[in-house]
Amino acid sequence: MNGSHDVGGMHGFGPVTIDPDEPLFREPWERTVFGMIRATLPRFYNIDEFRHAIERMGNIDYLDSTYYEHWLACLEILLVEKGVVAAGELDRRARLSAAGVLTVTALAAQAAVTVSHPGGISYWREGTEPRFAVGDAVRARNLHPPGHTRLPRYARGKRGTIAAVHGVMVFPDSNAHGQGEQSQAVYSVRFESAELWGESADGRGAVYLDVWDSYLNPAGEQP
Amino acid sequence: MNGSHDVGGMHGFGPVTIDPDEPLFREPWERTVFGMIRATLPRFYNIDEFRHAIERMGNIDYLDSTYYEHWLACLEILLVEKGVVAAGELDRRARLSAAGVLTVTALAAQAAVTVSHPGGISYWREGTEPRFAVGDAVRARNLHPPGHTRLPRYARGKRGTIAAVHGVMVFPDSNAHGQGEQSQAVYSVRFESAELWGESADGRGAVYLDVWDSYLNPAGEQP
Amino acid sequence: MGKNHPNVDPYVVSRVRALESLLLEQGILAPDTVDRVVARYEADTGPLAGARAVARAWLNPDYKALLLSDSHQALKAVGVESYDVLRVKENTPTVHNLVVCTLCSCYPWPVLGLPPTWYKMPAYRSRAVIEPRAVLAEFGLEIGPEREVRVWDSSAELRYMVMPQQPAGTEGMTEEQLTALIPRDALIGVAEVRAPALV
Amino acid sequence: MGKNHPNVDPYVVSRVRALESLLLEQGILAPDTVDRVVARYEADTGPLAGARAVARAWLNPDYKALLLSDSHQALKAVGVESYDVLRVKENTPTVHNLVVCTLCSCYPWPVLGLPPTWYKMPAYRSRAVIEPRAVLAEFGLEIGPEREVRVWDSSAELRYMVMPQQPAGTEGMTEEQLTALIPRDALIGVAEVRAPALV
Repeated sequence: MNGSHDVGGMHGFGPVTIDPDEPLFREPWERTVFGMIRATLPRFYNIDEFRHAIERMGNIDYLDSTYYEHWLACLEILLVEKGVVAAGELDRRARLSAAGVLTVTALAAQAAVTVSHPGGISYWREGTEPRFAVGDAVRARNLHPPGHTRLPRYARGKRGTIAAVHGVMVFPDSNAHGQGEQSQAVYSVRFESAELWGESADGRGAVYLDVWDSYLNPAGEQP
Repeated sequence: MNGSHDVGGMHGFGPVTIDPDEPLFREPWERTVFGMIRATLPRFYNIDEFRHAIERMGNIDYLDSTYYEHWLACLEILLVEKGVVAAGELDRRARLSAAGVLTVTALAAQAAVTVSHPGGISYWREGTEPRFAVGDAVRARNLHPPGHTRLPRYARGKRGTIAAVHGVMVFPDSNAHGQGEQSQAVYSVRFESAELWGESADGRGAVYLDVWDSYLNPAGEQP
Repeated sequence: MGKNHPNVDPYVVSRVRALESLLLEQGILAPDTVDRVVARYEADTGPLAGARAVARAWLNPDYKALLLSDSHQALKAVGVESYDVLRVKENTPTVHNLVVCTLCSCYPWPVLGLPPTWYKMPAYRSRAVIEPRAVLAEFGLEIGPEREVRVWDSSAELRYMVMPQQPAGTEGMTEEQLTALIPRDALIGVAEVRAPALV
Repeated sequence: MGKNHPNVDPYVVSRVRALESLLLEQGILAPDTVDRVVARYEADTGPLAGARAVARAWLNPDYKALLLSDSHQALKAVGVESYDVLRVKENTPTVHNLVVCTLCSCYPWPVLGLPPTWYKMPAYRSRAVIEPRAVLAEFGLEIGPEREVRVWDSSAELRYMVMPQQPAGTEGMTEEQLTALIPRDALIGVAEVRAPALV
C-alpha cells in the first residue's frame, strides 16, 4: 500500500524534535493501550495484520495522530473485525465512559491471564535454498500493491547488492491478508545512497533494507 | 520537494467523493480568497512561488485542509515574505476580527484596481533547439530536490518516449526560488502504465507528463 | 481546519478578513475587486466554451483539425482569447483520455470554468494515474480491456481538455443542441456524452 | 487528535476505557495485566542490556566476535533470552551506522527498551534514509565526508543495534563503568560515546 506510513525520503516533516525528559508514557491511556496490544497480539491477530490495520487508518488520520493513537486505532479495527468486540457496544460504552457512568467489571475467575513475550514469537521458518547469494546484484521490483507490503517506495526499481542471507521468514504481504505465511528467503540488501537519491544523496553511504525474495529480480532484469 | 502534495499513485485516500450540487464557492470567505489571489498573482509572487508556498504548509496541514485553505496559507506565507503585510499586524487584525471589532477602510482613491487575466500571463519563452525529438526514448532522472519541482515521484527513474515537443518554458525549480526563469524545452512524455506501476497497472494505457528538459536523460543512461 | 471541520471555521474567517482589510487599505484590492474577478466564473456556468468548441468540431472537420492542432486559434472562434496552452485530446474507439493534475489542481479555467472539488482532492489525483479504470468505473464509465486509457497529468503550464466521441443518434443536431448535450465531466474525461433519451 | 491537540483527548480516553472494559469482562485482560506487561519497561530504564553487551564486547574480543556474528548467544550472557533477530553493526573509523524504521517504528525492545518519541515520528523516519548526515548533525554528530554512513531500515523482523566506538581515555575502566557511559542514543546511532570529563 502506497500510504502515508511509507515516509522514507519524504520532505516537509520539519526537524527531529527531541524531548530529553519524556516519560515512558505521556498519558495513563497510552499505558493501557500498550497493555491491551500486548494481551491481544498474537492471540487475535498477527503482527502483519497489526501493521496493516494502522496503515488502513487513512492518510490524514495516520499523520495527524500519535504512536499510541495508531495502536488504539489498530485495536478498534482488528478486535471488531475479528469479532472480539462489537462495534456498537464499543461505541455505547465510549459514550457511557465520556459521561462518567461506565461500570467496569473484570471477570473474577481469571486472575492469571498470561501474555506472550514479544521475543517469544518467532518468524523464522524452514525453507528452500535462497535464490540469491551474498554479492549478487539485484533490483527491487516495481510493485505497488494496494494491500500490505514491506518494500518501501523509495527502493522500488533500484539496484542493490545482497549483503547477507538472513534465512526464511513469514511473508507479510500474504500474512496480513489471511493468505497464509508463504514463507520465503529474506536478504539484507545494500542500496547505495547515490542509487536511491541520485545527486540528492548527502554523501558516501548506503541504506540496508531487509527484503523478501519475491520483492527482487536479478539486476539484469527490468524492475 | 517530496511532499504530501505529490499524491500520484498513492493509496489510502478513499473513493472519489462527488457532490453534483456543489456551489462555486462553499463559503463567502473562499470567494474572497479567490479574489485576493487573483489580485496579487503575479503582482507580488509568481505561479511557482504560489505552488511552492502551498507545498511548504507542512504535510499534515496540507492534507488536512481544503483547496481554498491552501490558497489562504499561500497568501499568508508569501505576502508576509514579500513584505506586503506584516505578520504581527495580520495577527492583530485577526484577533480584532474574531472579536468582531475590526474596522476596514478601503483606500478611497483607487476605485479601479486592475487585475491581470490569468490567460494573460505567458510562460512561453524563446530558446535553443530542443535536445530530444518526437519518438526519442528517454528516462526521467532520479531527482529528490528539497525545493520545488514538477517531476512527480512516480515518474522518477522511469523510461518514456517523447510524444511532443511543446516549446520553451520558464523552469519552476528555479523560478520558485528567486533563481530566475532558466527557461528550457518542455516535452510531452508518454510513460507506459506497466513501466510506471509494474504488475499493479490496471490495464492498457499510459500517463503523459509534461517534462522539462533537465528532468530527462537519454533512455540508455542511468537515472 | 480541513476534513474534520467542514463547516465555517471562525479562525479562517478572521484571517481572511484581516488580510482583506490590509489589502484594501493599501489599495491592492478595491472594494469591487473580488466581485469583478469572480463575476465571470459565477456567470459562466454553462454552456462552457469547451463544450461549444467540441460541438463545432463534431460538425466541422476543418474546425476539428484546427482544434486538435492549434487550439489557440480554434478557441478564438468560440470567444476564448489568448489561451495558448490548451491541448485537446480526442477520444476514439481505441483510446479514452482523462485529465488530472497530481501535484496540485491545474485545470483549464478559460474553457471549463473552476474545477469541481473532487478534481482537487487527493482521492482523484492519487488514483487517476495508477488505477484510472477503477476511477472511471466509479464515475459509471466502464472502459473495455482492449481500449487504451491515456491519462494527461498537467505537470507544466500546458492544460488539457478531452474531446469526447459524438454519440450515435445525434446526427443532424445543431451546434447549439450538441453544445447543451456535452457535460463538463466529459471534457475532463470522466463521462461520455449521451444522446438525449427518446421520450 | 494528534499534533494539533497534544494534551489529553477526552474522546481517546473514553474509547480506551470502553475497550478495556470489554476486554476485562471477557477475561482477555486481568486487572493486573497492564501493570504486568509494562512493568519491565518501566523498571528497566537503564543501564540497558544493549549497553552492557557493547561494554563487554569492548573488553573481550571473543565476546565481541560472538555479538557481531551470533547475537542470540551473546545476548543470553547479558540476560536477554530468546532474542534471535538482533543484528549488531559496528562503527569504525570509516563507517558510521544508524538505525531507523521508515515504514513503522520497529525497534529492538529487549535490548533498548521502548523507543523515544522522536524515533517514531515521521521527521526522523523520513529523513534518516535520504539525508542521514543532516539528521546526525542535528543530534550534534558531524560525520566527515570520507566516512560512510550506513542506514539500517528495519523493514523485516530483523532488528538492529549499533556498536559504537570505545572512546579514548576509557582504557582500564570496568564493564560496569563502561556500561554506564553508553547512552541509548549511541546504540541507535545518533550519538557517540564520550569519555567522562576530567574534573
